[in-house]
Amino acid sequence: MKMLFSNVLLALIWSAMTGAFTLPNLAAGFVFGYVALLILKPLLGESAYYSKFPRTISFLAYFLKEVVVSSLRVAWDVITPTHYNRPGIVAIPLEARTDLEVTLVANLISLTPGTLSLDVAPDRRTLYIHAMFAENPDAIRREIKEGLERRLLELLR
Amino acid sequence: MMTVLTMLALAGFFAPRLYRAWGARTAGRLALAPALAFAYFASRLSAIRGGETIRASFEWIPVLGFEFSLQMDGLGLLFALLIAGIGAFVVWYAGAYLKEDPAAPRFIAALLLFMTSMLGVVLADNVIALFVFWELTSFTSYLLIGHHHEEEKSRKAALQALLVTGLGGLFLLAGLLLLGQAAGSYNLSGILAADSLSSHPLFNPALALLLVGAFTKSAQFPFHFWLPNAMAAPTPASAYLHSSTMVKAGVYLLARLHPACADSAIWQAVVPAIGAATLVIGATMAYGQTILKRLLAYTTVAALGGMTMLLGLGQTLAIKAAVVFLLAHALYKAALFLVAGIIDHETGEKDVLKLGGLRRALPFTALGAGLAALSMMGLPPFFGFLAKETLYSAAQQPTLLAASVIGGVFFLVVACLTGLKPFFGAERDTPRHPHEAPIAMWIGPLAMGLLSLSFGVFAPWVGPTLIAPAASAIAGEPLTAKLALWHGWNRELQWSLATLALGLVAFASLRALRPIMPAFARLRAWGPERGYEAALNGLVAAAGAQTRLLQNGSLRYYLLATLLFVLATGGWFFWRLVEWPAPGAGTPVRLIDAVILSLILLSTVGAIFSRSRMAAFASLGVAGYAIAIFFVLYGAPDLAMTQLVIETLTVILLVLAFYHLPPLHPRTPVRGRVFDLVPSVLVGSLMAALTLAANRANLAPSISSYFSANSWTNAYGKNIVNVILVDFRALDTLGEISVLLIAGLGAIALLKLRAPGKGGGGAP
Amino acid sequence: MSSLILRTATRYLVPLLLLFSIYLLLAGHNYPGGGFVGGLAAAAGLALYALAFDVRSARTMLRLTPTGVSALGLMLAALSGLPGILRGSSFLTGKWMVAYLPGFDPIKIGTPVLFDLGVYLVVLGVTMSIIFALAEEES
Amino acid sequence: MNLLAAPIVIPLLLATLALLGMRSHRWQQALAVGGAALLVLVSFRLLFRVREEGALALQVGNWPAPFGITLAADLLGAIMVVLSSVTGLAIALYSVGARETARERFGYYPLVLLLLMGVNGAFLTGDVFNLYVCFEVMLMASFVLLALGGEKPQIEGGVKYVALNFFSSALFLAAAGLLYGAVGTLNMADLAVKIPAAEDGGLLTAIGLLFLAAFGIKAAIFPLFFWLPASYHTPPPAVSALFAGLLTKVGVYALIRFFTMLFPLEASFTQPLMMWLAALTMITGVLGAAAQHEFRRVLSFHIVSQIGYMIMGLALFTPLALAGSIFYIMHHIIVKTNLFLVSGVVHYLRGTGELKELGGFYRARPWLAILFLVPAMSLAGLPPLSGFFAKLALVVAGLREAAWALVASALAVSLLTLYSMTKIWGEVFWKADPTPNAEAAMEPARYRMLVWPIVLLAAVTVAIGFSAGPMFALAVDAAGQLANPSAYIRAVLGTAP
Amino acid sequence: MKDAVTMFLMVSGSVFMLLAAVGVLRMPDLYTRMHAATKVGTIGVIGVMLAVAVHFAELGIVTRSILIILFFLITAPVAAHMIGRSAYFSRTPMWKGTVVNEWPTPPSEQGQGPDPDGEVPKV
Amino acid sequence: MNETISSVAQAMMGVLCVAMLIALYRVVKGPSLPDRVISIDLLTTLAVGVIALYSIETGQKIFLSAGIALALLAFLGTVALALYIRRGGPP
Amino acid sequence: MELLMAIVIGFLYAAGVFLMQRRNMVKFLVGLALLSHGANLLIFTAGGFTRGSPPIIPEDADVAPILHADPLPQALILTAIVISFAVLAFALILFLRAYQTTGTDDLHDLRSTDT
Ligand code: NA
Ligand code: NA
Repeated sequence: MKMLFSNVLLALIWSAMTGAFTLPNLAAGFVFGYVALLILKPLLGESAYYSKFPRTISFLAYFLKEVVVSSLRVAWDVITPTHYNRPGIVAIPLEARTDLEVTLVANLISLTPGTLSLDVAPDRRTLYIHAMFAENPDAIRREIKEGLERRLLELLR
Repeated sequence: MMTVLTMLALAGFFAPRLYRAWGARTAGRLALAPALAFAYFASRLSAIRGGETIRASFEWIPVLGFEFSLQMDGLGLLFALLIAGIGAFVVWYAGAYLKEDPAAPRFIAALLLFMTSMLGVVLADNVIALFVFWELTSFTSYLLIGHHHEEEKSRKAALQALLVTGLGGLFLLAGLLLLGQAAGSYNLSGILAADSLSSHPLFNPALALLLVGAFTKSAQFPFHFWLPNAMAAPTPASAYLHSSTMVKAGVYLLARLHPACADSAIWQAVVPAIGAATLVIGATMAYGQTILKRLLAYTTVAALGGMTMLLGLGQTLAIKAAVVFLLAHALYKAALFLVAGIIDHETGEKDVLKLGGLRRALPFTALGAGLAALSMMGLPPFFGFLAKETLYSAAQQPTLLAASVIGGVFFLVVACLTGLKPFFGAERDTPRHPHEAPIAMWIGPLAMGLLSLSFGVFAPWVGPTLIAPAASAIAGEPLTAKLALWHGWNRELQWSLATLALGLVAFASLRALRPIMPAFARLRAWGPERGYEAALNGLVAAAGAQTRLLQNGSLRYYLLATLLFVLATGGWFFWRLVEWPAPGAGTPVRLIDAVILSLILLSTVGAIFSRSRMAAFASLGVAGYAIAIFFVLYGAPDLAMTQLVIETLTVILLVLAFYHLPPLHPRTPVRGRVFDLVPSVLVGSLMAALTLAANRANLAPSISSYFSANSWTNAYGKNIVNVILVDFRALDTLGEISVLLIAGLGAIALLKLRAPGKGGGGAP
Repeated sequence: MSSLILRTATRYLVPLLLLFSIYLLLAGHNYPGGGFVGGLAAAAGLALYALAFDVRSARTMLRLTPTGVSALGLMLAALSGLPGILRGSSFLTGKWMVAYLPGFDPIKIGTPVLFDLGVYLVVLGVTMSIIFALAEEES
Repeated sequence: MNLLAAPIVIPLLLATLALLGMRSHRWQQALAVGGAALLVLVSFRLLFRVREEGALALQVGNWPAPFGITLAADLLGAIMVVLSSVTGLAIALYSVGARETARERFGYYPLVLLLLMGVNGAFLTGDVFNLYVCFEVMLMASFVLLALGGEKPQIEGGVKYVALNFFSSALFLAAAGLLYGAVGTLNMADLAVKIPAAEDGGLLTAIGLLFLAAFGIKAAIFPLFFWLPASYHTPPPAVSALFAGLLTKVGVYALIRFFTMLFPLEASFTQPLMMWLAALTMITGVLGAAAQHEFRRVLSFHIVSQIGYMIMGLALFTPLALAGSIFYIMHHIIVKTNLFLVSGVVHYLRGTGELKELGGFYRARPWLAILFLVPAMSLAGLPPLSGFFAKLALVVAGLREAAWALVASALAVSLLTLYSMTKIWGEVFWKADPTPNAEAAMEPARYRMLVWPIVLLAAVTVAIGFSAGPMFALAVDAAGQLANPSAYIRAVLGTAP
Repeated sequence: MKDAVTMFLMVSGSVFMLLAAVGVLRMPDLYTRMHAATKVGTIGVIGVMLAVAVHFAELGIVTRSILIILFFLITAPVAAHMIGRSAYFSRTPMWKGTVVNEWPTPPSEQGQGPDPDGEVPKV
Repeated sequence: MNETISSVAQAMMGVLCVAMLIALYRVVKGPSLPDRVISIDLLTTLAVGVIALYSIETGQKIFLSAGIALALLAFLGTVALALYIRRGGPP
Repeated sequence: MELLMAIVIGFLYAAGVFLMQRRNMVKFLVGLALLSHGANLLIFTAGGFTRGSPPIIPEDADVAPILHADPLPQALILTAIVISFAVLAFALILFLRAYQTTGTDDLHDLRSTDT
């Protein structure tokens, strides 16, 4: 957290130095600041921040791709006259434990293709999702556990 | 004069308090107040006799042209003397009569106040002042008649007297005001002096109204029924009301207006006829009565009829007769009533047929009663004789004479019955063993009996001193009045003898006629009293029906009435008079506008037709959101945001509340709904049309440019709407947040404060 | 029984809503917004909190009683009209102070801003009192 | 001129103070009574100043007249504020005696103060939309006061009260909006200048008729009065009294203000319409009362009936008639409030207002009986009490205008009023008590606390009657200012019209 | 270039939103409709808001656009979850083509059957 | 070029309008309460889109505040309705 | 546009009034809300239309551009919206209490205080 704060501060200083608090300038300041922190790594010691930053970027990219793809698939199903979907409700065992983890997993599942979180079981161990293509529930489970949940938990823990 | 009135009023107001200090002797001491008043009035006799009038006045409602003015002339003085003089005896009498009654202080108070108002009536010059006192006599007599208020009969009688005289009072008010308007003065002296008053278009209506007022008060046919019922009052009150006051107010009014009105055709046609009718009806009604006070009451009706008749005739002789009759009647009637009270008080018996031989037990009472009765019988040398003689001489027409003679006969019978029969003959057993009443009680009858005698004897003095000034005032020109017991063997004397003979025969044959008495009683049941009852009951029934119809409890109907009102006024007017604006170009419609507006329309339709409340509600929410978008499109972001937030909060509120509400059921039948649709659509159309018209009217440049010019430069804000809210029109906002706060309090109170028995509420 | 996901999301959303409401209040004099919308937005935040958790915790968040908040607000709004009187002008006349902070535009603080804050508090308090009372209602 | 804001700001601030100290009864009572007393002082001061200096105006926020909101007081406004303050004081005192503890905990006193704020605001504002807001303050406070307690009749009455008055507000709002759309201003003085100058082909009259409906509902004229008899007898006596005295009169005030200054009555349509409304209001109201057998229900219907008299003065539309209306309002507010207070004492003693079940009060409590008689007979127009002069002025005005039917209705209705009052008198006071010993124990101190305000108002009634001359002169001046509002306009706009 | 991006984002965002609406119209049951509304609707908003950001290219606007996008990313799935579970518990019927249901029958905490009219019977 | 953008924005608003009408149809038709709720939710999303496009069309960025408000508040309404469905009666 | 708005306003009024005449409390409340909407739009329309130009003074100016929406009706409507909200909320709770105390949501049955 301290590192993130330093990075933001550096971005602000950059903007002040260049005299323009515009978005591109701030973004540039942030990147330059990260580079500066990276350079200072030996001085500041090891921190999860160094790895989290690129991981966050890659996760966001992955996620955005998933959202777009999912939207396109649903959209396709919407415009084509026949329903291709074979919907069903699938139970997913949860690795996520904290409130934030569970919530994020559930929400991201909702935003990704073909799946929609309906509820978390009271014991928090199972997530019930509605899937558009549920002929093979196990495949869905695997896909989520290997893909989204793993990536997210890596990022959070 | 003002002082006298004030003194009496104060005596009345403080009577209850004085009673607490003085106890039973209070009434006797308070009787000094009217006695003093009497003395004052008596001291003015010679001045008035000399043709003076005494005036007193002060400004009252100058903007309306009213002054509070009193004026005393011969007529007023005569009445004032009677009111104060008899009043003094009555107050004293009442103290003794009501010795056991814990409510006596109130009675005495009411009596004194009544006396004050009655004096006010006869002394007032200003018509409003007259009316004020007039109404006060009605009200105070209401209290007097209803003295035994725990008996329903008393309450009914009091109410009847109040309503009938109150009704008359309203006619009187209208009449007096119209008369004042016609004469250009609200003072009686001004009215009587006005030129060509009787040719004013308002004169006849005014006179008609005034006559109704006078007739109700003086118990003239067909309003006479309240008077006998007013017997429910304690005897002193009856004696007073019937002899010299209250009922005489109507007679006074006729006398007072006589100079201005007696020439009119209405007066000449109506007044004598009504008077004669009342005389006959009163007299016949008396026949068949055996209760002392009732007998006297009906003869009062008759006597009032006689006086009215005389005033209606308009000749000098009749006027004098009226005055003489008035004086005589006041004296003997007061005496006889008081005697009736003593008899009732001492024996517990009211029926004359069951009374007899009381002269030994009640010697002074018997003497007073006898004198008064002889005067009432019209025997010389009593004053009553003079009254009857002048009456006969005034009644030149055969019908009037017949009426007078019939009256005289019955007076004679009643006088025998009430003044003589109880005291003579064999002693009878009565509920109580009689003893002579205290002096406070018998002194009044005795004094008035003696006065009846001495006025007859001293008629030559009475004529110019009391009769002539009063008669002059009535006639509106100076009159002389020579009164003497002996006029020679003339027509009047012959009729008097005939009356005496007929009366004695009638009295003797009373027993024989008893079987037909019930028929008379049945006749009474068909009189105007029945009309009164029917009117009152009908009114209450009609009121109930009307109220059930109008105030029927249905909110739907109330709203419908409101809508119809809007349509019938604004709608009708708009339809009739407003030019329909030509469809102008206006702001062009874009697709987005059309879609948003149709969103509003469709969701409204959804709200109407949805059968589940959540659907209705969802539609409502959509309409709200669509309106918010509309606000965005037309440059009102603040409005849009507020609308959005409010809409959302409304959703939450409704959701929270709907946990507790049952599902929808259509209740109004389809026909009813279609029926409701018509006014709804009309109101909608009206509002639409008005909106268009107002939008296109632009009658004056709007004030809004001021806000954009000053918002930043003087109020330091760029969001003009917000600056209006917090600065230009901050007072609106202050009120508005007060409304909000109150609504919040209301919500808490409604939900947390429970009616007792349903679990108490906690603190908010 | 409320939802875990909703509760978690609420924890992050409510601060956002409150922040937004303060923005609306402060920016209201120059941009769309103002005490009404601001107060309503704050109320919406607390309402969300009450829905996701329970009324008791939402009440705790508010600290004062809703009635107290609204009374305070109304008083503030009314009092903001008094400086005008004290300075010999009319009731509710705006009185402004300008604060100069180096590096910033001059900041103007005036009684209308206090007035708007009063509005904010009234709206917040009232909306909360209604919603809380309804939510606590048992049938 | 900030004196003009005082009748609005004082109750507002005190209400907030009371709300912040909601837990202490004493604190709230002290604020309410003290505040009401302060209002009495302020309002009399206002009246005297208006009497001396003519119409006064305050430009709220110091923004010049048609742009900001102007508070303005001519004699009518000042008189109304005095009346509301006096009523408020009586109610505050009475409420202390009434000891409705549960209600006090839920903001009773602040609500009363806020109600007074709304009422005073309505009397003083010179702005149409601000009048709407003031009406809402008053109505909302009255909604809550009515329903406060949650008893079944209150809730049922409240539903109708709220529903119909809301509709009235919606009409008012629409009319105000239309007026702004057409004339471009909301300031009454500005409107009074611009409306006569506008050639609109009747649009403004149509808008005026919307105002008539809106205010007519609030004033409870025929056929818009239904909410009143359905609700006024349900709340606690003090609240009933406050409503009975003040609320409908605000509607009447608005009618008078609008239909003299903004939309002067026209002989072609609005004046005859108003006459019909006056007569029908009087008659239906009094007949309604004749059909009732409950103390407060009788009184409630009589409010409607007497509103008819006030409208009669407006409908006749002469200075004298307007003065009559104003005088009638002065008299009626005091008297009607007082009658409800008396009914409240009876209610507190016996727990019922059914005439059938009451009786014996004349014997048991003669002073209370006299305190009833004064306002009751004043209401019935018995001279020389205030009601007589009120009736008299209207009758004189009506006769001068040759409005025979209207005068006849007025007189007939006064007889029926007498009937109703004597009905109550006979049943409650004269009749023997049908259920002796049913009287609830009441400490003498509390009884006195309840009776003192009644004495105060009865004294005012008598005083109005005895000083009818100067009082009526005041009313005439007030009416004169309405008939010729140039002084008002000058005070508000700063220029001669 | 900037304008072209703006237009592209506007058009694609709007088309996505339209598709979301069509989805809500055409999909066979509530749960499948939710897929359309949640995902497609959100992507549509993101597109349009990015268009705004690009078009105005001011710090304040860009941050606000991002804020709105962020709100949608947080709220849309939560809302879907809330509706979905409520619908399931109130036994909103599923499409007959549903192939699998691994969620145990909803606990009968309310004891209510599905309610096609949307009106919940009073308890 | 700005005019082109304006007209494109306007055209896209037309598209969103069509979408709104479709969503409204679902609101009215139901059949289930949750169906209505998601349709309303979608309507608000569309409304945010309309506001955004409108601010592009007119160049008035200040409308965006209304968009933020809508985005935040629509969620609240949806949650309330969902809880209502869930509880279905007195809690 | 004005004509179209007039139709919408008339429609809202008609619907509001029609629903207020229903016997069901909920319908009544919906009618109340529609009536408020109608009144607000009426004020807006009476004040005239200006598209896309809110009454906000641009950052670099001291006065608003010549053509801008009339701010006064907006302020009035804002006040009216908030007041109607307060009334609606109160009415809702009142009706709720009425239902709880009388056991009916039929406005037609709440007539015990009239006659
Ligand atoms: Na405002
Ligand atoms: Na100001």
